[in-house]
Amino acid sequence: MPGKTMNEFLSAALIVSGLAFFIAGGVGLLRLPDVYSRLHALTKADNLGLGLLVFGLLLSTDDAFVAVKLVLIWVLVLASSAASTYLIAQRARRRERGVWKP
Amino acid sequence: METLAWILLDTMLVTALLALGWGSLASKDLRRGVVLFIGFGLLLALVWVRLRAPDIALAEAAIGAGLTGALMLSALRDEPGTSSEAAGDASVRSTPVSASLLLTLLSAGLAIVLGAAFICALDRTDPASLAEEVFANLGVSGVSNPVTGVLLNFRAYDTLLELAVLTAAVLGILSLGPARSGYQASGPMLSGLTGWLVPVILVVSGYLLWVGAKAPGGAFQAGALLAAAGVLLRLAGHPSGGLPRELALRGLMVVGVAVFLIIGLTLMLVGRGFLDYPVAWAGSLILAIESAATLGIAATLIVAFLCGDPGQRPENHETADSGVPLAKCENNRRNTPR
Amino acid sequence: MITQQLIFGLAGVALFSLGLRMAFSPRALLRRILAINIAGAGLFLLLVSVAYRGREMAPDPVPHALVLTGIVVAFSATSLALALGRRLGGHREDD
Amino acid sequence: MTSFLLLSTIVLGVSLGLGLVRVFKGPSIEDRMMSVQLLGTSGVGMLLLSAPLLDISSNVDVALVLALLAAVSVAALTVRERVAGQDHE
Repeated sequence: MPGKTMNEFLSAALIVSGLAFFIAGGVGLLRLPDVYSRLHALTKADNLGLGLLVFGLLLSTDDAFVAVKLVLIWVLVLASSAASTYLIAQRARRRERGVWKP
Repeated sequence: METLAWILLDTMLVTALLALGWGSLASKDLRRGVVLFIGFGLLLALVWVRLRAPDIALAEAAIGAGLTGALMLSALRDEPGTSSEAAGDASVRSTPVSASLLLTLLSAGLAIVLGAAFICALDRTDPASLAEEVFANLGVSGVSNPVTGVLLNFRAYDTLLELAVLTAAVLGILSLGPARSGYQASGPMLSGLTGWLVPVILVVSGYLLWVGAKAPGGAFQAGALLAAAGVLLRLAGHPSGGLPRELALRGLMVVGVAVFLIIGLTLMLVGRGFLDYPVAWAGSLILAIESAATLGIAATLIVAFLCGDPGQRPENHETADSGVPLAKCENNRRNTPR
Repeated sequence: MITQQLIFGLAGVALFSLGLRMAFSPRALLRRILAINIAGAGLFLLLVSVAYRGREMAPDPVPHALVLTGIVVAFSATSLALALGRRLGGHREDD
Repeated sequence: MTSFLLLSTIVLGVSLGLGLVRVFKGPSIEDRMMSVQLLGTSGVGMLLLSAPLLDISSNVDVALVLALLAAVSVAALTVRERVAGQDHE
């Protein structure tokens, strides 16, 4: 079945690109100089990394209910990440955390 | 090759777990300790999944991510001397070197005993273990998830007592006085998120309760998740985390134990043993007990998070009733004791 | 005996003794409560490792049921301890 | 397929490890908290991969619970205590 292998290949490609964003997010969190830029790195893993991973897994799942749960997980993480990065940035501003100057 | 990869993954998990556990206890700054502890709970949920214990992982995810972290962070505000960023264990007294050495030796000795017992337990390959009994009798338990079968049928008596312990602990908390003072109404971001997250949590909690009969889930997981919804409401500014007041709250707290007992005693009245379900009824009776237990567990866990009675604090915040404990906390922060 | 059981079980023993040692050290109350929780987590890890029977086989459900209720009870005990501590902190001012 | 999933899980573990270093380094509490967020998201990813890897479909439910409660700790850190006489209700 060529369709099946195509599907598997696409699924693997999506998962691998998702992983790349996870690693990028992790490295960014470690290397970037201040709180605000690190927050920016974090969202790459939350939004794109997990999103690509979810879509990769969607292609290889047969169960419609599991597929709905996968998408729901991504939407939840998106919303939580948006809210919590906002809250963290707000708190950092309130405490006057330093901004990196080149 | 694959075996090596598994061992690599397991070693990574264990290393991260031990590092977080050590870090949360060893760090000077108490805040740092609490945040590391939240990470520890997260890692623990991953470890449970790795050890094929999704039932436990669900409970750990709900309690570790939703309840313990929030509880510790709000308790942090009570600790003296933590209002500044770098504060740590302000009230540390020094112990004599000999006592601390003795304690270390004692803990190490206990660890060796425990480790030896563990190795012995692994070496014993008993064919007639409890696990085989559970799997052999699962057909007549009314559920197909073995953990739910153990909790609500084979060892239902234990679970009843566990719920009673839970209720007793929270009765203790209730009797200690009014709840914490609560939080300011949150900004648009958090209240917006809470507004649509709480209904989704309710649905997922109901799903976990329902699915517990045949897959990982059940009253403890559903109740803990439901309680997390209450915590979220509380953080967003709701004064009692969605709980009712007075009599309704008391009723909600004991409903799990009550329904459990009523079903158990009714079965005795009709001539069976205590909690000895008829096979045809077992599934429905277990679902009834679990539904009541979910509500009871959620209510008790929310009261545990509130750290006191939400009803005792009047709506009017200017009365002395709510003002006094807060003022005491403030005093505490200023003069470092001892 | 399975390697995984050994890895996770001994980690459980390590966490238990670490938590126990720290729980007895004279530090802030919250820290000692953290320590007890970590010791408890170590014991849970030990129990679940004993229950583990390989990647392909269903594990023993009895320790799982034990640990499951243990987690919920540990949380309520933790919050009772914190509530007592909060009360104690309030009373320290009185004497 | 199994070895691919296993390898991907290990890569996510590396991402989790990177986050872990920042949790320890800090320096501010905000840094630590956001790194715990990364631990959570990597953990959710690992759980999703573990469902086909260990062949336990309910691992997705564990990920769902973690995703639902991802914001609770951050909220608990950032909310401000209500002070008597300074109410917005």
